[in-house]
Amino acid sequence: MKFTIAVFGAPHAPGTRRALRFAQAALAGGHEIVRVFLYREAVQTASANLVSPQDETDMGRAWQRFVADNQIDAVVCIAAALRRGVLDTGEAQRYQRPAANLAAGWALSGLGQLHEAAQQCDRLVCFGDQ
Amino acid sequence: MKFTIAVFGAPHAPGTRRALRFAQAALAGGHEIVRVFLYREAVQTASANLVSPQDETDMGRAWQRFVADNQIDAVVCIAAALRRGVLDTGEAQRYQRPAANLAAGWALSGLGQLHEAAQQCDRLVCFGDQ
Amino acid sequence: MTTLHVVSHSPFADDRLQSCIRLLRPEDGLLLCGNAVEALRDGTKPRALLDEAAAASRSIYALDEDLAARALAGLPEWLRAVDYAGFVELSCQYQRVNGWT
Amino acid sequence: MTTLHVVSHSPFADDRLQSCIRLLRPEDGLLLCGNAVEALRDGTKPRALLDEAAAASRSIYALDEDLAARALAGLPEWLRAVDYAGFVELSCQYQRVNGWT
Amino acid sequence: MARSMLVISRQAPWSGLAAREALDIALAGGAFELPLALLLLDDGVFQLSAGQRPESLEQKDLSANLKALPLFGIETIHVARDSLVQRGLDIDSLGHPIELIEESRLGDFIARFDHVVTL
Amino acid sequence: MARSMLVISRQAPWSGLAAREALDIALAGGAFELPLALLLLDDGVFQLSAGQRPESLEQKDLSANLKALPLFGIETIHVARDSLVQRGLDIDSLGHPIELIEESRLGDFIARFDHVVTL
Repeated sequence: MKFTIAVFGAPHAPGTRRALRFAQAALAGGHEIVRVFLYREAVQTASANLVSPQDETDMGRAWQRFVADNQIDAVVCIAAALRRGVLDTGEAQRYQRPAANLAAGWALSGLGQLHEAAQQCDRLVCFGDQ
Repeated sequence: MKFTIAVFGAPHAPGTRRALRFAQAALAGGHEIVRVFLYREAVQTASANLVSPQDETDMGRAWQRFVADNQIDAVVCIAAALRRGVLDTGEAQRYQRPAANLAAGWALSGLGQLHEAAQQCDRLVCFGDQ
Repeated sequence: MTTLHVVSHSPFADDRLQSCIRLLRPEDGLLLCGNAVEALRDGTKPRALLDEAAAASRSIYALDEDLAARALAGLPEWLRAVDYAGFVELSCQYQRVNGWT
Repeated sequence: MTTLHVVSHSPFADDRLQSCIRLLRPEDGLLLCGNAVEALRDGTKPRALLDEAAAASRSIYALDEDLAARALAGLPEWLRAVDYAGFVELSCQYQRVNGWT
Repeated sequence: MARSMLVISRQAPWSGLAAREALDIALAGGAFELPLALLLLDDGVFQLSAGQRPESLEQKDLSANLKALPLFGIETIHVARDSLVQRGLDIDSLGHPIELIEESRLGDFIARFDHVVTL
Repeated sequence: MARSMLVISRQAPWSGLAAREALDIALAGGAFELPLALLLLDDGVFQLSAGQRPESLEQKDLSANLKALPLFGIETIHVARDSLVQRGLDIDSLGHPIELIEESRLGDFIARFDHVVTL
């Protein structure tokens, strides 16, 4: 089956970890992931500035590794990201902000990317803050 | 009276705007603000990377202006900020992150600053996400 | 020794208002703001809880901007609306403020 | 046409579980994860709601890691625990997934 | 054939960005002329309340976005009747034309769509 | 004389950072030897549940932090009895020594402190 995974909760929210474990299990089960889409507070998961205490799981890094290792199409909603201060080089320049902080592997794009993925997948599965 | 204002909710949360209006009203009423302390999701309010749509109130900027205009002691919890990717120059260097994004006027410091302010004030007023 | 409790979550979605009302004493105050003012809607369960608390001499306030934004009608006589200056005054008048964040 | 509903908020603090149960049909599924598994605690109101739903032929699942983390005992016979592979299978088996985010 | 999506909006209009960001999903889909519907459930029904004055909270008028839905091909707003009743909202004086859904039909309604997004 | 603070923790231990960040306030105050107390209310009482296995969720053991409280001068954990009962937790098999507070005494208890922080 083809899955789209949408994540809405903050990086340290239980739902964000659950979304990652679900995505890993989907691949392990022989399924395909069309796209991962970060929206609402989840855009922070794509921030390269997150610093986790050494004895805690670094959810930003874990997602980044998953996306890289499996060549996942990984999109961050641009409108949600701007409001929450997650900027790529282009947006940082456009709005004259101190520095880009979007982690490698993620791309800023519009909500249309969520709909496009929904058109291509069999199941859209959304994960929230809890 | 001497107030300490603690803010816990995200920049766009109603509680964050209410905290600002309360702080302004406290000063207008002749009271003193010992310190503003950002904790939990509120640390994002001190991010210099927030970009609000032009027709919306920019809460980060509004707080920053309030802090500057009234020379408010404005502290952001460092542990909460690291986890959520809000870094000053020192922390960005220490953890080798792309760039500092703490807005001018705010200082990263420990939770001890909340307790120190609580010792000096008559009322500690906390504002959350809602 | 009096406490001003500030509640701002929707009483339909969240347990804060109910939890707060149960520990409110006659000498305490309850300030409704944000979505908590929806508890004032006529004919609802949260409103019945508030009516009961008011009848038992609890002091209940609401932030006027939140009432205005929602165009709340049929407000009870026992309710005292306050602006931010009033919110600050209440914070002084009561001896501590407990924000149900 | 069947739906898998996924609820993860605490039933004591939040209205999602109750709202979900009211629209669950016999052919739908309910997966409890996160704090929603606390609804399984014996002798509580949310547990009574779930018992009632199960008696009315609703299929109820729970994510095993959340049960384990909370050391939940006295689990009902009608409950089916699943791991992530099982969660993925359920997502395929039901025709859509509604995450109560 | 295009896959359909139901957006379920469960949050009050003044809870931060939740209601707005739910509506943005619907509007974005409408812009692509996708088959899409909006269901207001639980606190989401407060979005319909008449006479709202968002300017008292320095907020934009979400109501205008709701009114824009037909321009994006979303002709009706679906609303759970029991959510309205429980919250003391008068069905006859709402600010928008709506289609009420009875509690007993909510499950069937959701099952009409290929995808569901609840916010 | 130092001003006292009551930290009220209302969130379950697995809800993200809320319970941990509430406890951090208490521990930070304890480190300064300030008069401080912790009250578990509503879902906060789940922090006391015995036999928790945080490793199944790749989480740190919050329970260890609770056990550390006496080292920071916070001798007792105060707990609302009705919150425990409502959630089906057995008072006799909790993982920590606690002091129960009856519902009718909660308001008076809170009023003993100069400041209150609820998380």
